[in-house]
Amino acid sequence: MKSSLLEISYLIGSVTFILGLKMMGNPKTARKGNLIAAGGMILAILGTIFLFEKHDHMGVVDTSFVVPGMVYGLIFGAIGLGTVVGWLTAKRVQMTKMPELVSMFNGMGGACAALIGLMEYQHYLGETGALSAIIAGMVIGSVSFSGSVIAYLKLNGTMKKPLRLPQYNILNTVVMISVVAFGAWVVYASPDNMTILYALFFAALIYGILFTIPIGGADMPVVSSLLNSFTGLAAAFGGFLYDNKIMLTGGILVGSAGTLLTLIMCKAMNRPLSNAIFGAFPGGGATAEREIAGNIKDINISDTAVLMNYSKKVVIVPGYGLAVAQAQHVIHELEMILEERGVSVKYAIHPVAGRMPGHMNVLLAESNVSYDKLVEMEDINPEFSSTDVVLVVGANDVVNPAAHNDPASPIYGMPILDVENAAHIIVNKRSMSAGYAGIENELFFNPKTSMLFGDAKDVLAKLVTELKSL
Amino acid sequence: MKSSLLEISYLIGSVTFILGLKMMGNPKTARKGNLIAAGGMILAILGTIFLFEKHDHMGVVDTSFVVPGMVYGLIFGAIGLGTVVGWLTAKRVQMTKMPELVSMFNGMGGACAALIGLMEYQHYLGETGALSAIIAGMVIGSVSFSGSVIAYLKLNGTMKKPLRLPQYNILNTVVMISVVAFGAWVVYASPDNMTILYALFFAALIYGILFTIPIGGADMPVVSSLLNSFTGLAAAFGGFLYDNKIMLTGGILVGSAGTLLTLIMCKAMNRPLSNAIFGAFPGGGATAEREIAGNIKDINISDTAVLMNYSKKVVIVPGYGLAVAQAQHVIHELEMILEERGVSVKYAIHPVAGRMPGHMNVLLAESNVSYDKLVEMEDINPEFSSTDVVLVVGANDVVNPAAHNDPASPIYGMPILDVENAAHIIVNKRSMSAGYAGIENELFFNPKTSMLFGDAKDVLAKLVTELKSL
Amino acid sequence: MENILNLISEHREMIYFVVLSVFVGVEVIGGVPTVLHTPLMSGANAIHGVVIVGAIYVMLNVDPTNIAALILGFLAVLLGTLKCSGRVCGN
Amino acid sequence: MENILNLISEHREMIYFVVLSVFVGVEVIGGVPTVLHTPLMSGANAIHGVVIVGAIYVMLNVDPTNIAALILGFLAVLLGTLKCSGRVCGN
Ligand SMILES: NC(=O)c1ccc[n+]([C@@H]2O[C@H](COP(=O)([O-])OP(=O)(O)OC[C@H]3O[C@@H](n4cnc5c(N)ncnc54)[C@H](OP(=O)(O)O)[C@@H]3O)[C@@H](O)[C@H]2O)c1
Ligand SMILES: NC(=O)c1ccc[n+]([C@@H]2O[C@H](COP(=O)([O-])OP(=O)(O)OC[C@H]3O[C@@H](n4cnc5c(N)ncnc54)[C@H](OP(=O)(O)O)[C@@H]3O)[C@@H](O)[C@H]2O)c1
Repeated sequence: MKSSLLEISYLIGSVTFILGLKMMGNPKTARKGNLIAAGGMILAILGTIFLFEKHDHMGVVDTSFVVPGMVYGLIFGAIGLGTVVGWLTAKRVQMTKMPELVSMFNGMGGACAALIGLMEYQHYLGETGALSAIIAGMVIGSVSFSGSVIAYLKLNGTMKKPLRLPQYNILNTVVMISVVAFGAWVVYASPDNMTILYALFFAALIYGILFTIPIGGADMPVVSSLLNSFTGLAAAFGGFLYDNKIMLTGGILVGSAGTLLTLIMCKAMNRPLSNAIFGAFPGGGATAEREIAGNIKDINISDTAVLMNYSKKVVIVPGYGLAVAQAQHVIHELEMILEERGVSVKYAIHPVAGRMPGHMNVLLAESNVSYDKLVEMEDINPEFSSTDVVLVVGANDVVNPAAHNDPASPIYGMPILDVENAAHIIVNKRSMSAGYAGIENELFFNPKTSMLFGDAKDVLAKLVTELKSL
Repeated sequence: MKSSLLEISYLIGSVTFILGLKMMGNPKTARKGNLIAAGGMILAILGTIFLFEKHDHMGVVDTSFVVPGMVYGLIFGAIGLGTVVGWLTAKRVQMTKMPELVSMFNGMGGACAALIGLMEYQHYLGETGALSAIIAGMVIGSVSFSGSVIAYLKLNGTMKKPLRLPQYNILNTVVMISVVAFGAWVVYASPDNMTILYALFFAALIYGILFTIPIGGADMPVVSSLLNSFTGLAAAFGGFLYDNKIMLTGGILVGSAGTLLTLIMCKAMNRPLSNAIFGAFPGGGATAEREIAGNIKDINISDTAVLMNYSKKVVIVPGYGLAVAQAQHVIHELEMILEERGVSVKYAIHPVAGRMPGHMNVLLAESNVSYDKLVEMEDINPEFSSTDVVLVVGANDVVNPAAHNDPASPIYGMPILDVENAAHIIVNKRSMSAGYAGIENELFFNPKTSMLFGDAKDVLAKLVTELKSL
Repeated sequence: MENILNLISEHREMIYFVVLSVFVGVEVIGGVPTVLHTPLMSGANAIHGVVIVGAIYVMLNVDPTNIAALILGFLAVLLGTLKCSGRVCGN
Repeated sequence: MENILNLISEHREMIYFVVLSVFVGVEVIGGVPTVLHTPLMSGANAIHGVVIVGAIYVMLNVDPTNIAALILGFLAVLLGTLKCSGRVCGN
């Protein structure tokens, strides 16, 4: 009876996961989808706690088994503590720190899977199939944990440069082989040797570090996404072990969707996954292909403020630099002030602005910019000719006219935002250095363009202050 | 061993079904997807024949059981005969008769499911669950069979008008209830009473007829698609009964995809499913809302031929009338002759031309018109101004300028093909009568328009002859 | 009530199977642009014919002395093949 | 060889289950426009936390005299909850 109810709650949970995931694919239903999936999750958790029945090896319910109150206490304590801490951390931490936080939380999931593996191992001695599932879950969980910690440090800024260890490839291969070797050894040869188990655990942790350490900051989203799907896989192995259907569906959904997503991201970045994981940037060493003749023109904060204040229509072009500077909140403030003054403000979203598909959408959605204000490239391009001021914030390649004009340019043929058609173009970046593609940008030399140098967040904050005083 | 191999062949078959279905969703991979699915099907059939093992009730292989050679002979005979007859029929029959043929073949699938039910019934006496599955499969199969026969007769033209039986609704309800009642009776009360089983079979056949008989020809595709997904369901019940995974996946795939498709079709036609099945046409009674002033101008075949022969660019607008007249082959002939003479020919495909989504695409693909020649509405509209001759064949609503000009018109706001921008417009239809929406068409009174009256197939055939003689 | 619950949990493998298959079917079709739906379904010939596997299975289990059953089975296999082959070739 | 075959057919329910789930996952994501992928995955919080169900299950089965196991289990549930709740609230 109880276990039938439990099965049904798992079934409902699995269905909510699929439906929720589906609804999250559409901005209109995303929030609802998330709630639905969370509801299914809570149902599954409550079901697991309250409908638990111990079965013996023949599947018969062991009625004499009573879960001691202390265990319930610990479970509720852990859930309560976890909820409060998780909630507080998420609320207290600056919104702008979300990426590293998400990565940290991912690591927690991995650690959880690894701990389950460590605990359960001894109960399944002798069952090779079950042991393999446990070991696989543990290894994947550990890799995902230590990898996420490194990802956290990198996104956090603590670990700045991609670290290129000497003999990295050899080291990497050695650790990878030892993980596999320890794993096989522990399962097939001496399952009762705990030393090897710990060695395996340790090797997996090292592998996670090695895996993540050489990856540059811009590729971090890909790695996060990959580690994420790893955690899913670890959960799926757990589901296999306990014949727990919701862990299976949830884990596989996250695992397969995450893997697909990782591949899509890599494709959007135009580099194979192996390259993102092992290699440096393709465009890193590229230099300007041709000298651009012309002068650049500076503009200061107060002139910019005046110009924008008296325009009718302003279009903001956000780019990678906006994300780096975490300026999404202050740009929203700027937008609101301008709107108050009767200026129409829109954001022009280039499909590959930033470093991952939808980067700008996520970023601006984070700071509650309304979804209607985000206009996609094809729709905004005809509007530039009627625009008074275009404010380019930390974008470079996506507004580079070389894509239209210079057949020799590496970005030739890429569709760009035609900001040149606007009356005034103001470009904010820190210096004249190149963007992702490593090429110069003729736009900056356009007579209509004024450069507003400085870190995006600083500059925009000053701009807001200036505007308020007008 | 054998049954493991069989399971694996079913697994592979199921995966090919999913992949195949997926690939069929893209015109480029459709043919390959079909081949892949067919490959999986053949594998599953061969596996079933050659890897068969009889299991007793405990699941142990009954090694003493040998399938008599005669049975193998009958199976191979049936498969051989079926393949040859199916192939010959499909080849010999005019391509233009494909819809009715497909519907006939659907009926065969239903009949097959019904026969399986009749045969298996006695072997499962006493097992209520299995009996329910058998009965469900049998009933659905029978409905699908008799319904498909009626659909065949309608598509065929033998049964012309939608038949409105007196007291149809009462009759329908009575038969529906008796199907359910007989079904419940036979399963729960007296499973060994064969008379009731036959009565049930009979009632299901009648229900299939009643279900299909009042439906108009234009709605037939919806019904075909629905009956199709019924056959899928019947197969899935079989899969349930024999724990046969490939029947389950295949059946459910066809059933769920088909049901979704049916609903989408109904939505595209702007009528609820119940309406398509029970009701008459919404637009049937509508009459012209306003008088159109002006004269119409006739043109004859030879003038049309000359005009087209000496043009540079001809756009053909196919519509429902082309489908009715089954003129898709001769229009392709026309296109090829014109192309030979150096005239560029394209087809303008309106999204709702015809009576179901993609109607024109299927139709023209059937006669091997190349896929690049089919241009969608948004892409062709800007081209009309550079077009010498537009040939409208049996299309009406989709070229009606009232959609742009007349806010009172029922089709106001619908995007249309802007054929008016072309230099000459030639419209082929049989008379001045209205199209699906039941409204007059101002285009026919346009000074640039010439009417070429007659059945599309006849007229086009004459046009081809004329052109050849030029 | 308890009966139904037990029924569900007994057949849970089957239920998951059905639910997942339905999702796959719906998702595969749902992703396809509307205009291609008709070609898609009229192209899904092979899959539509899957009932023939059942017909063959029944035939292999048939009692060879039962002429009526043999005839019905023969017909079932024949009709199933007709459906399959007619559609595959015809398309 | 025969071993592998038997393994496959023994676990066939599971294999179908995995195959179908993978298709569902891929199809659901595949149908979503590229620009929404990142929001989608960063939104799939709840699902990512499903490992917590496993942690609770282990905890319920734990031997209450084994302090080490109790602590590990507590940590596992805590971390799992952290992952879940941090992401759901944070988003
Ligand atoms: N979205 C995707 O899917 C994706 C994936 C992979 C690669 N990409 C590539 O990434 C590029 C995206 O173009 P994009 O225009 O967004 O970026 P971009 O071309 O990389 O340019 C970013 C600019 O931002 C400036 N910047 C950096 N930090 C800043 C700060 N704190 N404040 C102000 N400015 C700052 C940099 O100039 P300074 O150093 O002078 O400040 C740099 O020129 C394209 O080449 C695209 O192909 C996109
Ligand atoms: N595609 C879809 O998804 C879908 C679904 C449901 C409804 N619809 C509706 O169907 C309509 C489609 O427009 P349409 O322009 O394709 O068709 P239409 O407006 O129905 O016009 C078809 C025309 O073909 C002519 N015709 C009939 N038989 C003919 C023959 N043998 N030879 C030559 N001409 C013949 C008819 O005129 P004569 O009788 O004078 O010959 C009729 O005016 C729209 O109203 C649309 O909303 C479409």
